[in-house]
Amino acid sequence: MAGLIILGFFLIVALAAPLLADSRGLSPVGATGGVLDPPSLDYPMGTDDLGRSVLTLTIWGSRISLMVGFFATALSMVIGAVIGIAAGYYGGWRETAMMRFTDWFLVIPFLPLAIVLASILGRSLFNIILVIGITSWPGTARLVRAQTLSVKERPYVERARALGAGDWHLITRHILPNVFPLIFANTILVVAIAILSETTLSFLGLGDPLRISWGTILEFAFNGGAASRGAWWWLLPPGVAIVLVVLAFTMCGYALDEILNPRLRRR
Amino acid sequence: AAQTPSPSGSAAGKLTFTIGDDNDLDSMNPFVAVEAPAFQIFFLTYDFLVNLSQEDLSPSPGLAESWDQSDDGLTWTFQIRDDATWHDGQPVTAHDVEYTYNRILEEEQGSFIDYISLIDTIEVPDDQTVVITTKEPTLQLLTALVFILPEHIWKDISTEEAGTFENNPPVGSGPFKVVEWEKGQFYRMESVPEYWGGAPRIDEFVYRIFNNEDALVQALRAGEVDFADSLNANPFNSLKETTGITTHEANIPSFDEIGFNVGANDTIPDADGHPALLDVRVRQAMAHAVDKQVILDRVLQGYGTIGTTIVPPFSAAYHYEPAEEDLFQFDLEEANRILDEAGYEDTDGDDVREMPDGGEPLRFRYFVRSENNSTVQTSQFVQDWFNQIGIATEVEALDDTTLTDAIFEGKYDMFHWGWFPDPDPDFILSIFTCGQRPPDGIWSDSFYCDEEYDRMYQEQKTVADVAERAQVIFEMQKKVYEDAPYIVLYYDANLQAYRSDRWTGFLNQPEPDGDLLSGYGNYTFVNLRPVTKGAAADEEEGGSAFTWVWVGLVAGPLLLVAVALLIRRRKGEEDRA
Amino acid sequence: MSATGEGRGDGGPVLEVRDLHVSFSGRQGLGAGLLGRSATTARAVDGVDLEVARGEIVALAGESGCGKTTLARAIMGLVKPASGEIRYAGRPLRHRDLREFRRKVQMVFQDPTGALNPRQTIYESVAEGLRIHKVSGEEDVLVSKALADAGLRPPERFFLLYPHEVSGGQRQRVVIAGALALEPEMIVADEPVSNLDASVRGEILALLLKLRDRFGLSLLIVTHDLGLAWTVADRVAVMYLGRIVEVGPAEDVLTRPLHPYTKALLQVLPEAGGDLSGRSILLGEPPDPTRIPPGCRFHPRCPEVQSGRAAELGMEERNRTEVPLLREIRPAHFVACHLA
Amino acid sequence: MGARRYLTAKVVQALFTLAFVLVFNFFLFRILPGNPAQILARQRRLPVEAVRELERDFGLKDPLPQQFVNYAGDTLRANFGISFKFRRPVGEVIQGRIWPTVLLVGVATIGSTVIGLLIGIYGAWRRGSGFDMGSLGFSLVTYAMPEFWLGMILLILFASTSGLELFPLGNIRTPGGPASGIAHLLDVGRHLFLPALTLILALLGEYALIMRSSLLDVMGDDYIVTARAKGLREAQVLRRHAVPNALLPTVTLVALNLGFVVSGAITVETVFSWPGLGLLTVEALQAPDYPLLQGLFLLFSVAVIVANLIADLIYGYLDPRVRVA
Amino acid sequence: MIAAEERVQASVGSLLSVRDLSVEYPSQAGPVPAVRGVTFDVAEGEILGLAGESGCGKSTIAHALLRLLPPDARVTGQVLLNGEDVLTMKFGRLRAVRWDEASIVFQGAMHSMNPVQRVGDQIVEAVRLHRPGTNDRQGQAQVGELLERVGLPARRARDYPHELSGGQRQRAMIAMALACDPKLLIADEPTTALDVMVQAQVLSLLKELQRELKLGLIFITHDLSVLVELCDRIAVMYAGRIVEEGPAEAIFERPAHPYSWGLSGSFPRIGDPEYRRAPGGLPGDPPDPQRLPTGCPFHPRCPRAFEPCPDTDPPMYPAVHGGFAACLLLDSKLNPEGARA
Ligand SMILES: Nc1ncnc2c1ncn2[C@@H]1O[C@H](COP(=O)(O)OP(=O)(O)OP(=O)(O)O)[C@@H](O)[C@H]1O
Ligand SMILES: Nc1ncnc2c1ncn2[C@@H]1O[C@H](COP(=O)(O)OP(=O)(O)OP(=O)(O)O)[C@@H](O)[C@H]1O
Ligand SMILES: [Mg+2]
Ligand SMILES: [Mg+2]
Repeated sequence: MAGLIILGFFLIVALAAPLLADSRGLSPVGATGGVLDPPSLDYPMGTDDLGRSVLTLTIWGSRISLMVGFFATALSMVIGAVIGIAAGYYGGWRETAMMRFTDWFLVIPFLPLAIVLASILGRSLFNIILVIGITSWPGTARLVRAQTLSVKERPYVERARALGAGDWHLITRHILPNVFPLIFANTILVVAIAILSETTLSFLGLGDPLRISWGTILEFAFNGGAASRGAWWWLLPPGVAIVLVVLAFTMCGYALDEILNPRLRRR
Repeated sequence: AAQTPSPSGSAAGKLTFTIGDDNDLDSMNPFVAVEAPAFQIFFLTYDFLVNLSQEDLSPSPGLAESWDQSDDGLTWTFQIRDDATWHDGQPVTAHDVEYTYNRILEEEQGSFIDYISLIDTIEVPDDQTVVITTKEPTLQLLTALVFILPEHIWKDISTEEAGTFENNPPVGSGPFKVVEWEKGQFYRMESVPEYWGGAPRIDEFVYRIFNNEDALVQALRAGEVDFADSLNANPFNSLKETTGITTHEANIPSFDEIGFNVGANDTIPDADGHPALLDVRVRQAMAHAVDKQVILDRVLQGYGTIGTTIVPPFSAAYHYEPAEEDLFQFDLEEANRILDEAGYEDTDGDDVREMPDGGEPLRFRYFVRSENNSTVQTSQFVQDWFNQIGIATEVEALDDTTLTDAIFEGKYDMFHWGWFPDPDPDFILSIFTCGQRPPDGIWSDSFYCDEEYDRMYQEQKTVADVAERAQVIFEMQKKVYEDAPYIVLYYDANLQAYRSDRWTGFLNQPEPDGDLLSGYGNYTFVNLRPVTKGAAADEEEGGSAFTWVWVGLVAGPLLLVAVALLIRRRKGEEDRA
Repeated sequence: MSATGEGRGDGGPVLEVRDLHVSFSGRQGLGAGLLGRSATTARAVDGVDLEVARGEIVALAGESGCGKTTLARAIMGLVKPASGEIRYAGRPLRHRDLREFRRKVQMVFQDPTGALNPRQTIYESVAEGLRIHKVSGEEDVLVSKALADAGLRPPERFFLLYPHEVSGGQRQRVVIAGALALEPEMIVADEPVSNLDASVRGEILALLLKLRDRFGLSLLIVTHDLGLAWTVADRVAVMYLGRIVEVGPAEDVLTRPLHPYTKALLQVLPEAGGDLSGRSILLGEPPDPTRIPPGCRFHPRCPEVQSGRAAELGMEERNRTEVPLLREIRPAHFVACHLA
Repeated sequence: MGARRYLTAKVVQALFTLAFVLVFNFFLFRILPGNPAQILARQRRLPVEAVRELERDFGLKDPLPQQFVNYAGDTLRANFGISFKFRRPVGEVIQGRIWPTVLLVGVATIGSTVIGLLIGIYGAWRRGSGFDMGSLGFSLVTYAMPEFWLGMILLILFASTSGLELFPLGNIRTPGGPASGIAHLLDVGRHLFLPALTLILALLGEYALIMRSSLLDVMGDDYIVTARAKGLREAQVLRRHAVPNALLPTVTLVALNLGFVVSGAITVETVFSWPGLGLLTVEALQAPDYPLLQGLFLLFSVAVIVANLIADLIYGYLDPRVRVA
Repeated sequence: MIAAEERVQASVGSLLSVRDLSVEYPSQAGPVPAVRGVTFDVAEGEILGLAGESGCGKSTIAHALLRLLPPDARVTGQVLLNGEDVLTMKFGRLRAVRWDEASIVFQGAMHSMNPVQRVGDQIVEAVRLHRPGTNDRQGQAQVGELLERVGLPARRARDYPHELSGGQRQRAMIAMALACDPKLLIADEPTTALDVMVQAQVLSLLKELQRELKLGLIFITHDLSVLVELCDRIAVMYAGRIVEEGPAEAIFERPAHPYSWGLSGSFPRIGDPEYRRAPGGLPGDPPDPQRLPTGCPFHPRCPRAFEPCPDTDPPMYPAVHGGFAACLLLDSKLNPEGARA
C-alpha cells in the first residue's frame, strides 16, 4: 500500500508540475538562483550550476521519467503480449519461430544492445522509448506465452471451442481476460525497469539532453562534478525520486503478483 | 586523514609525478593517435625539428640547433644537434629528419602532411645538416608540429603496418620514455638522464585515467595524484579553496562558435539550408542578438574570454581583435532594426518573421552536441534571444557523427561546435576557403566562400615575414567576423589544478597564462621538482556537512532495519510443526 | 450392429463413428529433429467403431489413458482424426459443417470448475453458446430456461454469480445448462461426475437421465467407473488401448462379460466382504499407446494367456499376430477376442 | 539417453542463438547513419584520398552479401576488424581489457549469488520475522537503485576525502605499485572492493527476492511435509529438500541475469574507472568506434549465451526431470 | 453422553487414541473449523477406515496425528500415541516419534517425494535418521529389501520419482513409510489418483503388509466401497466430525446415519437392479466449514430430518450394528420408533 501512496504522490507531482513549479525554471534563461546554491527557503533543494532550482528540475523531470517509463512499457507490453499470445495460442511452427526469436532477444544483454541501438538511432526521447521498448519485451512475451498456454489448455476454452467459438472469440473472450491480470502485474514491474533503464541510458549520455528527466539531471550532476563540489542537493533529489518510484512500482508489482499467484499467499 | 606532504609515488625513493585526466590513450603510434594523452606521450618522447618556445611559442632550438633561410626564402638549412640520442642509444642524425619528412610526404600521413606540404626536396649533405627547399617561400617549417621518428625503427614498418603498429614503447629522443602501459588505466614514463635538454629532476611520470571527474578531484585532494588536467568548472571551483592545491586557468587555442549554413547549395544540389541565412544582414542581426558575456558567465562560469575572431588570442601574434565600434554589441533593438530594414517582417502575427517575399518564416534548425552540455545550455539562452528578434529556432541535440553528417550534406541551418586550432593560424584560416567546402573539401562547415578571402589565404602562406603575414591574417579575420558565417562565442580555458604544496617548477607555455603541462613542449616536465622544505602538513579536514548527509542516508535505513529486527525478534524457535 | 440395448433408444443411430484413428506425435525438439530422431507417435484412438442411437445413453468405459477422452474430443472435432469417418444423422461430418454440428451436439467436461471461465458470470457462461451461434430470441429467457432445466432454480438468482461462488455440483449444472441452452440433440459427456463428491454425483446423473427422458437427448458418457455405467447406461462400450474390445447392452456386458479385460475390470471393483488378495488383478503397468503390441493388444496382460488357457486352445499364435475384430457373440453384444 | 539428448538440444539451441546474434550484429551495424569511414576521416582530419583508403580498409565498397561473407569469415577467424579509435585489431583491444571485467563480474556474481541466496533462504525460512522484513526491504531498495548512483554514494562515503578514505577512488591497481606477488593481489583487492560491493549490492536484492519466493513456493510442496513427517529437523528439511528444489528456478534466473550484470558492469566501471570491457564500451560509445562496439556487443552476447548454456546444463544436472522432458 | 463414556472405556490400551481433536485454520474470513472434536482409537493390527466427502477434514486429521499442520493452525485435544500425547511432546521427541512409530503415505505420491532425489536416498534418509548407526551398505541393503517387499525390483532405488509410474511411486512411498518399522501407518487417500487396476494392486499390497507386520492402519478415502473390503472398522466423517463409527461391513450394508446411507448409496453395486437407472446419493452440497448449519450440520440435506434437527447438535448414540452414530433418529426419546436399521 505504501507503494500505491508513493506512486500516487509522484503521479500527482508529474501531472501538477505546471502548478508546482514554473516551467521557465527549466531553462537557464529563466533561472534565478546562483551557481550551486545550497538548499534555502527560496530553493528548497538548492540550485544546479546554471542557477536552476533542483526542485523545479526534479518536479518536471518526473514527467519525462514517468512518461518514458510508461510509453516504453506500453510498447514492450504490446510487442510482448502480441507475440506471447500469438505464439501460445497458435502453437506449432509459428510458436517455435516466435519463441526462438524471443529467446534470442532474451539472451542479448540489454544495455549493450540499448547502447548500440541508441548510438545508431541518435539521441532523442522517442529513441530512448523505442530502445527500451524493443529491448524489454522478451520477458513479457515468455510470461504471456506460458500463461496463454496454460489458459489455452483450460477446459473452459475447450468448452467454448466445443460450443463452436472461433479463434477471435477465444482470444478476446477467454485468453485475453485471463492473461491480462498477469500482463498488468508484469507491466508494473516493467515500468520500474524502464525508468531505471532511462536513467542508465541518460547517465551514459544517450538521453535527450534537451529534455529534463531524472536521468539527465543525474548525468549533469555526475559530469558537472556535483559530488566533488559537495552539491549533494543536486545528486540526491533525482536519485531518491528514482529509488522511491522504482520501489513503489516494484512493490505494487509484487503485491499484485502475490494477489494473482495464490501459491505465494500465506499458508 | 593526514597525508605526508610528499609526492604521490615517492615509494622506493623514486620521485614520481602523477597526473590524472579523464581521457584514455588511444595509441602510441603518432600516425594513428588523436587523443590528448597520446600527444602528452609524444611531447615527452619525441622532439620537433624546431621547438616552440616556452615563453611565446616562437621558434626555438629543437633537434635543430640553428637554421637559416635563403634570401629567396625557398631554401632552409637546419643544423642538427650532435648531443641527441635515441632512447636505445643510437644517435639522432639528419637522416632521421629526412626519413620522417619523406615518409609523411610519400604516404600523405594525414595529420602531419599539412605542416610540410610545401616542401619540394630534402637533402642531407652530412649527418648534422638538413637542407630543405620549398615550392614557395613559407614560414611553415618553423611551426611544423612533426615528431621526428627514428629511421632505424620505422623503416621496417611498412605503410600497411603503420596503420596498426603499436609502437609500444615508442623509441624517441625526448626526456622521458614509456616503461609501462596498462590500457585504460595509466601509463608510466621514466626520465632519460641523457636528454640533450638536461636530465629531468623527477624520476618518473605517471598518467592516470579517471572516468569520473569526482574521483579525479578526490584523488587530487587525497594526494593520489599531483595534477588534475581538463577539469570542469564545478570541480575546479571546489578545489579553489583547498589548501595545498593551486588552480590555474590555462589559456589554450580553443573556441566555440555558432556556425551558419551560408550556402551549401552552391556545392551540394540537395542541401537545404534556410535561404535567410544567405543574407549577411540576417547573420549580423543574429550576431547582435547573442550576449556573449552572459554565456561566458552562466555556461562557463566565467572561465574563458569572450570570443570575437577565428584566430584565438593564444596565437598572440596573429589574433585580431576588432575595434570597439566594429563589434557586434549585444543589442536586440539594433538586431530588430536590421531585420526590419532588410525586409524580414512578421506578416502573419505569429511573432516569427518571414522572408521578404512573405513566404518562409525564419525558423532555423539549431543543432547542438549531445556530447557537450555547454552547447545544450548555450542553446537555451540563444533561443530565447532569437525569439525576441522574431527568429524561431528548433533546437535538437545530435551526436557528433550525426551532426557531421548533417553538415557534410548541407542539411542544417545552424549548429554549435568548437575548434582547437594550432598555434599557427594556417589551418583554422583554411577552413573558410572555397576549396574546403564539401563534398570536395572536408573542413568547411559553414560553406563560406569568398574570392578575396581565398586570395589572402594564399598570400599569408607565402609571406615570409611574421609581421607582414600578421597583417594579412588580420584582414582575413576581420572579413570573416563581418560576414559572420560564425558567431565566435568564447575562447575557453583549460582548467588545471595541482599540489603546489609538493611540487614547484611549473612553466606556462606561453607565458603568462598558458598550459602548465605540455602546451606544445616538455618544459614543465623537465623543470618540475618537489617542494624542498617540508611544507605545512595538511590540516585535518573534519567531516563536512556533506559527509554527514551521505552517512545519514545510508545509516538511516540500516538503523531502521536494525530496530525492526530488534522489535520483531520474537520466538525464533524451531517448533513450527 | 445397430442394436440399441434395451430399446430405450428409438429410431436409427444419430452418431456413427467408423474406423476412427487419432494419433499424437510426440514432442519433437529442434535439436532432436536435427539429429534425425523420429517422433514417437501415440495412437490414442486406433480404429474405433461406435454408434449412438437417438435417445440412447451409451457409456464408454476403460482404464485411464485408453483413449476415451480423445475419442470424445475427436467426435467434437476438437482433435483432427488421422483417418476414419464420423457421421451425424446419416451424413458424414465435414469441416464446414462443424459449426452446425457443434450446435446440435454439445460436450460436457469432466471438471466443472475448469470448464467455466472464472471471469465470466454464470449468465455469460450459459449465454456464450447462444451468442456464438447468434440464436434468435430473448437471450435472458433462453438462459433462464436452460438454468431451470438444469435444476438451478430460481435461475435469476444465479445470473450474476461467478463460478467460485457456487458449489461444485451447481457448477456442473451450469455447464450442462450451457449445453442445454442450444437445445442440442446429443450430449457428449466426458467423465461428467468424476470430479464431484460421491454424494453429489447422483444428482447430476439423475439430471442426465431426466434430460434424456424429457427431451429425447442422446448421450455418450465417458467414464472409467463401471458402476456409473451400470447406473445410467443403456449400452456399454469397453475400450482398451485405443480400441473398443466389448460393446453391448449394459446389463449383459456388466453381468456376463465376455472379454477377459472386462472381466478383470469388474473383478477389481471393491465388494463388501470380498477378499482383495484372492482375486486376479492384472499385473504390469497401464498400457502405452506409443507401443501397441501386435495382434491382440491385450495379450501381454491377458489372464487367459497367462493361465495357459489360450495355449490350450491353440490361440497363442493368433493372439500375437492377428487383430481380433468385434464379433456378435450374443444378441447385440459384440466382443473382440479370439477366445470368446 | 535422455541426458545426452537434453545436452545436444541445448548446445544446438545455443549455436542457433549464436548464429542469430552474428547475423543481427552484422545488420545492426549496417544500418548506421552515414559512412563510417567518412565519419572517422572527419574526426581525424584526413584528406579525401585517405577516406577512400579507409573505405577499402573497412571493406565498405563491397556489395552487401560479399560484406556479410567477409564478416562471417572474419568473425569465425576471430578477426573483428580494426578499432577506429585505437587503430588496432578489435580482438586485441578487447583482450587487453577482458580480465578486469571477468574479475569484477565474477566476484560480483559469486558474491551476490551466495549472499543473496543465503539471505533469501533465511528470510523465507523465518518468514515474517524481523530479519525477513528487514532483508525484504533492503532487497527492494537496492533493487530499485540505479547501480551507478549507488556506486557514487559508496565512492563518496568510503573513498573520498569527505568520506572515510578507506579505499582508492578508482582504477584496478596503484600505478607504479607492486606488479606481482601477494602485494599486487592485495592492491588489486583493495581497488576491487568498492566496485564489486556496488555490483553485489545492486544484484543481491533480486537474488534474495527470487530465492525467497522460490523457497516459499517449495516450502508449501507436499514432499516438504513428507520430509517433516520423517522426523527431519527444520534445518535438514531446508537443506536437503527445500533448497535444492528452490535453487532450480534460481539457477536459470541467475544466468539470465548475467546480461544485467554486464550492464551493471558498464556503469559501475565508468564510475570507478575500472579498466574493463564496460569502460571500453563507454569509450567506444563516445568515440564512436563502431568496429569496437560491434566486437564488444558480440562478446557480451556470446558470454551471456554461454552462461545460459552452462546454466541449462547445471539445471539439467540438478533436476533429473528435465533430462527426459 | 453415556455412549461417549463407553467409547472412552473401550480405548484403553489402544495404539492410537485421539481425544476430542479439533483443528482451526486461520483465514481472512475468520477461523475455519476443519475438525471439530474428533475422538477415535486404533488398536494394534487394526485397520480403521476414515470416510467422508471432500473437505470434511480427513487430511487435516492425518496431518494432526503427527503434528504436521501449518504452525498457525490451532489444534486442541489429545493425540495419544502409545499413551504419549503427540500434541504436547517436545519437538525432539516428536521428531523421534515421527516415522519411527507412525508414518504417513500421502495422497499424491508424485508430489510427496522430492523430485530431485533418488528414491533410494529418500528411503535411506529416514532409516539413517532413526537408526543412526546404519552405514551405507546396510542402508542400501535395507532399501533393496523394502522395495522388494512392496513388489519393486531393488534396482529401482536408483531411479528418480518421475521415472516411476503412478503405481510404482505409490509403492515406493509405502516402502518409505515402512522403513522404520512403524506400529502405525496413516494412508491418506493413497489410491485416489490411481487407475482402478493399479488401485486394486496397491490395496491388496497394503492389506498384505498390514497382515504380515501387524500394523495399525488408518486408511483415509472418500470411496466408502474401498473401505468395506479393507477395513475392520469405519468412521464416517461429516463437516469435521465423525458422524458414524462401527464395523466396516455393517456400516456399508446397514448404515445408521442418513449421511452414510447416501454415501453408501452413491456406490452402486453392479448387478443389483436396485441401482439400475436410479442413481443414489444425496441432494444438496457439502457444507462450507465456515458457515455450518445450526444443530445437526447435516440436516439441510437430510431426507429424514425432523423438528429437533435444526436445533440440536446430536451426540453419539449406540447403533444397532454395534457401533455409534450421531443422529437424533437414534435418540429413543426424540424418535421413539428408533432408527431404520
Ligand atoms: N494432446 C495430446 N498429445 C499427446 N498425447 C496425448 C494427447 N492427448 C492424449 N494423449 C495420449 O493419448 C492417450 C489417450 O489419452 P486420453 O486422454 O484419451 O485417455 P483417457 O482414456 O481419457 O484417460 P483418462 O481416464 O485418464 O482421462 C494417452 O496415452 C495420452 O497420453
Ligand atoms: N491450510 C489451510 N488453511 C485454511 N483452511 C484449510 C487449510 N487446509 C485445509 N483447510 C480447510 O479445511 C477443511 C478440511 O480440509 P482437509 O484437507 O482436511 O479435507 P479432506 O477431507 O482431506 O478433503 P479431500 O478429500 O478433498 O482431501 C477444508 O474446508 C479446507 O478448505
Ligand atoms: Mg479422459
Ligand atoms: Mg484430503
